[in-house]
Amino acid sequence: MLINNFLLLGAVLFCIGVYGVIARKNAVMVLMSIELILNSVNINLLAFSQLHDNVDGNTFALYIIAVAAAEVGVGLAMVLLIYRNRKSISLDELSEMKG
Amino acid sequence: MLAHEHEAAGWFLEHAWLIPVIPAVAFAIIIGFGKKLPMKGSEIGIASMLASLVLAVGTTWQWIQRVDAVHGSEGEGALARGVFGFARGLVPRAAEGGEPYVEPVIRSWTWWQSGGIEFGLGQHIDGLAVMLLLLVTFISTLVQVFSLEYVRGDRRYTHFFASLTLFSAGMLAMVLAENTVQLILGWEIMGLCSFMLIGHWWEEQANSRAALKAFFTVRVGDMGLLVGVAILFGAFGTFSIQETSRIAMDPATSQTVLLWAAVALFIACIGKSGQFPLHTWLPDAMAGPTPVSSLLHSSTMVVAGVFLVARLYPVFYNGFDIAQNGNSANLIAIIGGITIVIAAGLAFVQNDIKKVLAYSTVSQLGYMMMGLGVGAWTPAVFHIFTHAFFKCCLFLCAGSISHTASHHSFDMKKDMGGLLRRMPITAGAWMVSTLALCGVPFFSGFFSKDEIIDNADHNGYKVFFIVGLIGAFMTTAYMTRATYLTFFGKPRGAAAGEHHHDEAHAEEHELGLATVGHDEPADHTSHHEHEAHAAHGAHDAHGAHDDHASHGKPAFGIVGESPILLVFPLIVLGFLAVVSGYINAAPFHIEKFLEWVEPRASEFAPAIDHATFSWAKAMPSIVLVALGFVFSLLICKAVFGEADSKLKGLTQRSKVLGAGHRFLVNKYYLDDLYEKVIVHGVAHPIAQAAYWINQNVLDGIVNAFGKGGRRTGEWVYKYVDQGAIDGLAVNGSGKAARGTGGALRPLQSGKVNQYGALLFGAAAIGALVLVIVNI
Amino acid sequence: MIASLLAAAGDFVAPVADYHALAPEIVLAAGICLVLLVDLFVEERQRWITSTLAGFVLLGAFIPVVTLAVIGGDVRNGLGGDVLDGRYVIDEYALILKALFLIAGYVVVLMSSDEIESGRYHQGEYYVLLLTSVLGMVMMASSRDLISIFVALEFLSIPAYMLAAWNKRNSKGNEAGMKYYLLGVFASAIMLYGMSLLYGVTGTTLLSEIGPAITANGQFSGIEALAVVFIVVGFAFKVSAVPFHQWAPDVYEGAPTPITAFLSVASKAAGFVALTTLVFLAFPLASDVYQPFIWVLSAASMTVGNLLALRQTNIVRMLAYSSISQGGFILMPLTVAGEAGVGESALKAVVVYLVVYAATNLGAFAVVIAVAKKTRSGDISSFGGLFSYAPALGVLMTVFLASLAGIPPLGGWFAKFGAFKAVLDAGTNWGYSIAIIAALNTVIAAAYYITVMREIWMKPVPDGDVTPIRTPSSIQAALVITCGATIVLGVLPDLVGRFGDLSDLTGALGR
Amino acid sequence: MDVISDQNWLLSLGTFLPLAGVLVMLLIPKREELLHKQVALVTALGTLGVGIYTLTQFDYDKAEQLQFYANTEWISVIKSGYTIGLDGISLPLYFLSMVITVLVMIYSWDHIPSPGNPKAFLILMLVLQTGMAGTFIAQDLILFFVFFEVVLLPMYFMIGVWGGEQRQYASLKFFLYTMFGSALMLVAFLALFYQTDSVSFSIPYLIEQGINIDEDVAVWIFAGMFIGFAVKVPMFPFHTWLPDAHTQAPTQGSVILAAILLKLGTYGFVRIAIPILPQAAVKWAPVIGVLAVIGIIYGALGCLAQKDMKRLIAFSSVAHMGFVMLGISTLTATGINAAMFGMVAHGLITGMLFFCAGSIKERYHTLEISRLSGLLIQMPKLGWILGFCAMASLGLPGLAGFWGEFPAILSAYNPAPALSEPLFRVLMVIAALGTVLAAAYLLWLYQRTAFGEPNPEFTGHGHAHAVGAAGNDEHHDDIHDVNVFEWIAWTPLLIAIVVFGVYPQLMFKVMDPAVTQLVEVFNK
Repeated sequence: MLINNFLLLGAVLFCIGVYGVIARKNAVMVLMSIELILNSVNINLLAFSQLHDNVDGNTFALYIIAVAAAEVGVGLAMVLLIYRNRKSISLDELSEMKG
Repeated sequence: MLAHEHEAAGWFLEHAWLIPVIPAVAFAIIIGFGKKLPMKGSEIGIASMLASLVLAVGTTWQWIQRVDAVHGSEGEGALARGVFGFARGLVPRAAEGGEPYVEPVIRSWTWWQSGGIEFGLGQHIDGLAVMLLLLVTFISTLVQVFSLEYVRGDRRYTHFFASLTLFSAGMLAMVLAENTVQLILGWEIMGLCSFMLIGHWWEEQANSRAALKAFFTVRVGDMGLLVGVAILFGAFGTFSIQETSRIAMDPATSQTVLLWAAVALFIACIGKSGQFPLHTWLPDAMAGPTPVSSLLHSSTMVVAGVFLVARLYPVFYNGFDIAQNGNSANLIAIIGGITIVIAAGLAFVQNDIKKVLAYSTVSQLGYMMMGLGVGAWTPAVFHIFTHAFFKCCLFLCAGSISHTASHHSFDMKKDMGGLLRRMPITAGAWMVSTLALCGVPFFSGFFSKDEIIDNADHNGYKVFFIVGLIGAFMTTAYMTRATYLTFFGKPRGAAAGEHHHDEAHAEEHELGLATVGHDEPADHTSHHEHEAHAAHGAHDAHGAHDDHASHGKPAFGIVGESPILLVFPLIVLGFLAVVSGYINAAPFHIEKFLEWVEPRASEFAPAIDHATFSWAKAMPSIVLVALGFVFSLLICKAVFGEADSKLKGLTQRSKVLGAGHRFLVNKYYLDDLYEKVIVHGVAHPIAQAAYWINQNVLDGIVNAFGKGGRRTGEWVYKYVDQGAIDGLAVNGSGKAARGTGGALRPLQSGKVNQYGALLFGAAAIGALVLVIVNI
Repeated sequence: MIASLLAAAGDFVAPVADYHALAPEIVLAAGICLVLLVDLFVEERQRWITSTLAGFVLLGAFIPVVTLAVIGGDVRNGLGGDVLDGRYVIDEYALILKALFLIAGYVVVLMSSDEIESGRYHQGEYYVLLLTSVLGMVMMASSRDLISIFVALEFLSIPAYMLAAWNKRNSKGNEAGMKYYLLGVFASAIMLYGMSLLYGVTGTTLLSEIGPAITANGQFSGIEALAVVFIVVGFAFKVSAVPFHQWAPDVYEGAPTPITAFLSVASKAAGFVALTTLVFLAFPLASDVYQPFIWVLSAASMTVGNLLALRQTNIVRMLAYSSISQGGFILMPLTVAGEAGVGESALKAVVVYLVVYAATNLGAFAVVIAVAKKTRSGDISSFGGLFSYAPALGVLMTVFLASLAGIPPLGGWFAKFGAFKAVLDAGTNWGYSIAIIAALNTVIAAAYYITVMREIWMKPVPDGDVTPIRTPSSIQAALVITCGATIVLGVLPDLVGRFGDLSDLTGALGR
Repeated sequence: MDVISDQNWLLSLGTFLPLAGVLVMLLIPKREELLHKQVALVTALGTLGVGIYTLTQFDYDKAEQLQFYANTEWISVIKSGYTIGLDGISLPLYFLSMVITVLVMIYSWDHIPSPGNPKAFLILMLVLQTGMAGTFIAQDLILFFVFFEVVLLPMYFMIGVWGGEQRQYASLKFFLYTMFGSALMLVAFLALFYQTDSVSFSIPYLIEQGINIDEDVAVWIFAGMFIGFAVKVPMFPFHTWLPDAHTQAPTQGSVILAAILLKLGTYGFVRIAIPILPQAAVKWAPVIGVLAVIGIIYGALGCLAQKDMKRLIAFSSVAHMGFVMLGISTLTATGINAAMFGMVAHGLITGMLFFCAGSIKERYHTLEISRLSGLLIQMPKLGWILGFCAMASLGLPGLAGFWGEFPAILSAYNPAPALSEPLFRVLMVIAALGTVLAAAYLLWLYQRTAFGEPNPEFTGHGHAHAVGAAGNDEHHDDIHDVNVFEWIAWTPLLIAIVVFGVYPQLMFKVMDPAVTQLVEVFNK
């Protein structure tokens, strides 16, 4: 089967993710968008790993999954923190410091 | 250089360089401990001058021997003939041209060297140098003696003598300069001293301004000196005057270079010798004490310019090729000529006696320049010689008068008159000198000035021949006027013992003698000057008092002769004013001066041929002199004459007496006629016009140079410097930077999404571009 | 697929690791646990123990670094090259940077201890996170593989996110943390995408193999370009190079000052380490791609950073922007790293610059902390008249700022000089142009550093309060270390110059 | 260039000795003001002692060679060594810097400008001394650069902390200008390094190699150095920092600035730019010459516009340095000798003028020319000294100033063979005009301030309309004549002005061989 399908899927996911990061005002949504990007990366890696027939890609993917989990943990904690202080998780309100 | 000369020359010639060194050392001593000495340092000054004088005499003597040795005529008693040339004068003139060139005594020591160029110090002793050495040391000595009395008790007595001494040192150093650099050295030192001396009473704005003006104007000329010397060095590769002369005489030398050098150097002479149009500083410089005027502005400093031309004559001679183009003109002659006339005209409308003398000096310097310009080297230099004595004498007379008679005023109209009987010696000295100045036959001035005029004709400079004659006429005119105002008529103002001058004014106005010099510009300046002198009068007032006391005279009122210290120099100078001419009295075929001073035609000096004297040729000038005298005397009689006093009385009585009234009135009309028609109608407008031009145009230019400089300075500073360079370039860029900084800040919106957008946007664009580029 | 995996897993042999070589990491890891444990048992009054302990952990980790440096040679072989086969390397380049990170960490601990003790913080966790982040950096120094680089990167970043948001109650703190976190993760996601592509093209994650593999098929493909750019972006974000810098000022301002110092020095340095490693090992053949890109980043960073810094009134924010423009200078040598024969001086320039910059910038922050203890304000104007009542601090701040401005004989000048030298060494138009830009920027930079000096020396004390400042001993120690380093490095740059030997670095790859 | 390297420790000692004093003073608490002054003075004197010993040890017959030459490893990474040496060109300036420092120290004894704090002030001065001396001995471009920059900060603070009203603006301007210049200069140095196959930064080596650089490149490299040095000199149009800096700096600062710091630029031209890149120097000489002459006239005009005495003197520096640069631009031995002499002379004279200005300011609390008058009456000695300096400064023969100006003009008539004669002759004439203007503004200044009756405002009678920094009563109380410290500090300068004016050979014989050797390349 063609690798291109996988890559295409990855690219699409990546773009959706990026769009989400840029467009979404809700912190959680942005987090999820980032997860999308990471997953697109995983797809790429696995596909390539298959293509080159070595485990590097798989290993990489495993690491990414693990790290992503940690990241999300931290991220959600932070969202909670902000929600506790501001009763809102809209990113637009996070513009106290500028210039 | 020229080592073989040294054995030949005698001790004095070998050690002539001591002459300037002595006063220089003396200066240091005076500055150092002058104040502690019994006579406040004046003795050191005079002693040094005497020492120099002795050396100078010795040098002269040995030089004359040297010349005679070369020229075969016997050397003993040469000194005697040197000074009293007429003693055994009737020696037939030596054969033309055939005489060999007398090697000057040249010694030079390396002073410092830079990049292979040697700057030396040394002496270049030839006739010209010897003559001036003698002259300067002699005059300086007399002037210092005169000053002993004149500035006694002055608050800066010591400084005064220090400056005088240093001044003489500078002049002497310049006179025997072996190279142009040394010449500049002496030249500039003189400039400095003139600044200090003219501004001696600097408490008064006017004086310090005059000092500033003098120094600055001269300095403008010095620029020419620097450039000229640079050109000469650059082109000839030497500073040595002899070398320069030799190369200048060398036909192979490019004439353009010489021309440029000559022009540049001549600018310096214009500044220094008060030639038109830079002469305006000289009259102002009269703000200085009278001895200063008599030393600087009659016989030494101002002739420096003439000396420079005479010294580097080959450069000018070939630069302007004076010999070749016969009856045409050249820069030196033109400037000289103009100066003669202009200055003489101005001298006619002055009320300040010193200003008359100042302008007369300018005019005489004009003669010297013109003489050099028309190729009459020897007469011109001879004129320096004679002029020094009588002009110095005149100045000292003025000083003696103001010191003793007119209580430190120099206004002839207001504060003098009728001094003939009171100050016989002063008057006598004055008369003699005046006659000499006017060029009356058998007085020294005649022999020099007439020679100049004569040679101008002979060398084919017709125009300048005429100019010379006119000058002679005018000279007599203004000198007669001055003499009359000072010594004849009735005592006025301070001379009559009055302290304040209102009466003088009143008197004149009553008589309607709104005479020359009382119209706007003249009056303005004379008034101005008057303040100046009143002020310094105030300054050494106590000095004046105690010397009056010491001579047991009343402070004011009917005055007698000045104290001996003042009179002695007058006598000496007066005597010389008569006899000094006989060293080179063409009419009697005495041409010692020519023999001793003039360098013979050689590779170092151009051939100068001389007009042979004949009374016929001398006649025009003699006649004109006479005319000038008569003309001027008539006016003076009419305007300021005895009639006035009678008139005064009569007009008072005219109120009661009807008889004779008409007659008096008519008489009065007569005065009126003289006054209005002749003076106002003829002499006055011209003179005034000249004066106006002088004050407003030329002087204006000189001042405008300063003022304009200031203005340009301010403008440049304000707009270019602070505005453009500093404002735009420097501070502007700073502002720009901050501005951009400000413009960039909105980018930092604080919004996460925008940050993200920018982040990815930049990445994407970068990627896109690079992908496209690299595929 | 499973089968293939098993096949790859194949016969497993336990790696024979050289524990001496790994000692720094091991010490740190152990230390982290230790601190965590100790923190459980000490009660409020003895909180200082934790900080001290953390400090000792860092110093302890420093010892093996020294010993490794001393034994020198190729310890990396001892590291069982056949197992890790060059994915994790200890060479002098790595060592000097490990040392840098450890010392920097230690100085940050010194700076923190006082501020953290002053209540309202859980300092146990604070130090644990700090140490963890340092560990990540130490790993980064040795990483020679996409995976290990990525792991190290996250290792040092995630604790940093939390540290940035350390002031829980302070809304600025939250904001700082959130921004840093979101953008950081986003950036690393992009980087990961780039890495995945790179892996796809080259079929390996080992840098030394990626290097030659690029353009293996002759033609340079768009994918490769895309991958290189995205990877560079990931690290450009870390080093806050314009236009990926925007998080920096906000975060620096919001985070506790010691953390700001830590971020602006250590984590930035880590980013540069990764970037340098990649540039020299993985991208030597992609110079056409990364050089122009980094050129733009470098020029933009120094210019924009400077121009914005001119306008700042808050000292920390100003230092943030200044560090951005400094980053531009550090990037400068990399813009020509690919040119023939320049690599050597470029690498040296980067290493020296990192070291000097770390010392200087930490020092500056230390002074800021010390002063802020009295003035309780971050405004530049609060430094007014510092020299009159605290001459020592005033002079020190002057030294650091002057060093940042690159004035001899302080460290900064040699760092900048090295950068200039490297780009001019290339002799290309890119090199000359960047040199000119940099030269102009040094002047602009001087402008705002000088304004601070002016406050210190020439302005009056704002509130007229001239009570001298009591500087805690820990901060004094920090100041001594940094100031000493700044001056010594300026007078004798050779001390660090010899590190960062290119042959040594690339030699690891048998190239 | 062959070298003599016995006693190679001497220069390092002379250069770094002041730092020892600094360390001592750092340990002494701030309030021990007297102690500080003593330590500082002793250090400066010690340094001067070393300097004098150096003078005695210097081999004047080999003045064209580098003496006390030392060359040790310094920064191997960039192939730059600690290379120092002294030859006829650097000796006078090296020694001058020591003398000036001592004199300034003495002057500071009772003239510590507000806001006091002698400790910091004197420490800065000692650091300055090290920087200045170091610049003159450095024979390695990097070393030169480092020392060149070391003087920057101390002077910045000296102006900024102890200066006048606009001190902050002035100091900032000074700093940024110089930064800008030296940045480009550094780039130029590096380019030079690479153009000579990256072997070494040592100046003697580069002088051998520089000639081989391709001309077009050389011209650009020279441009970089030109800007770097021209800012320091300062040449028109890079001069605008100078008036501000000079005017705002405290007296001591102005003196050091005028006497030494400005010379760093001109020295750079003579020591580095011209010998290393003769081919480019020939190309640049006309530009330098023209700018120099513009500077002469421009500075003079600037002076005429000034209302403030100190600012006037500052502008006169621009004019005088114009003469120096003109001399250099002729690329002849005469010209460069004149330039070197001009540097020292200007250092002595203008330094002295600034001393006078400082003392006047201290007594009258103003330097407004329009308000000062009759100094000669209130303070005869100071008045005469001022007049003396004015005369020296306007280039009166027999005083030092003249030997800087006249030979420069002279040399402009015959510039180096490669240069255009007509251009330089025109320059010569304009420069000569400059001497006239110099006379104009200096005499104008002197006549306005020294002559006339004292301004009633300061005589104690005119208190009603007395305005000034200090209360009216101080005005006539603190107007006293030259005091003992001023005498001690000034006499050496005054003597030097006369001595060098009367016997310039003293300096020329030191510089001449080195300079001649330097310009040999232009004569073929």
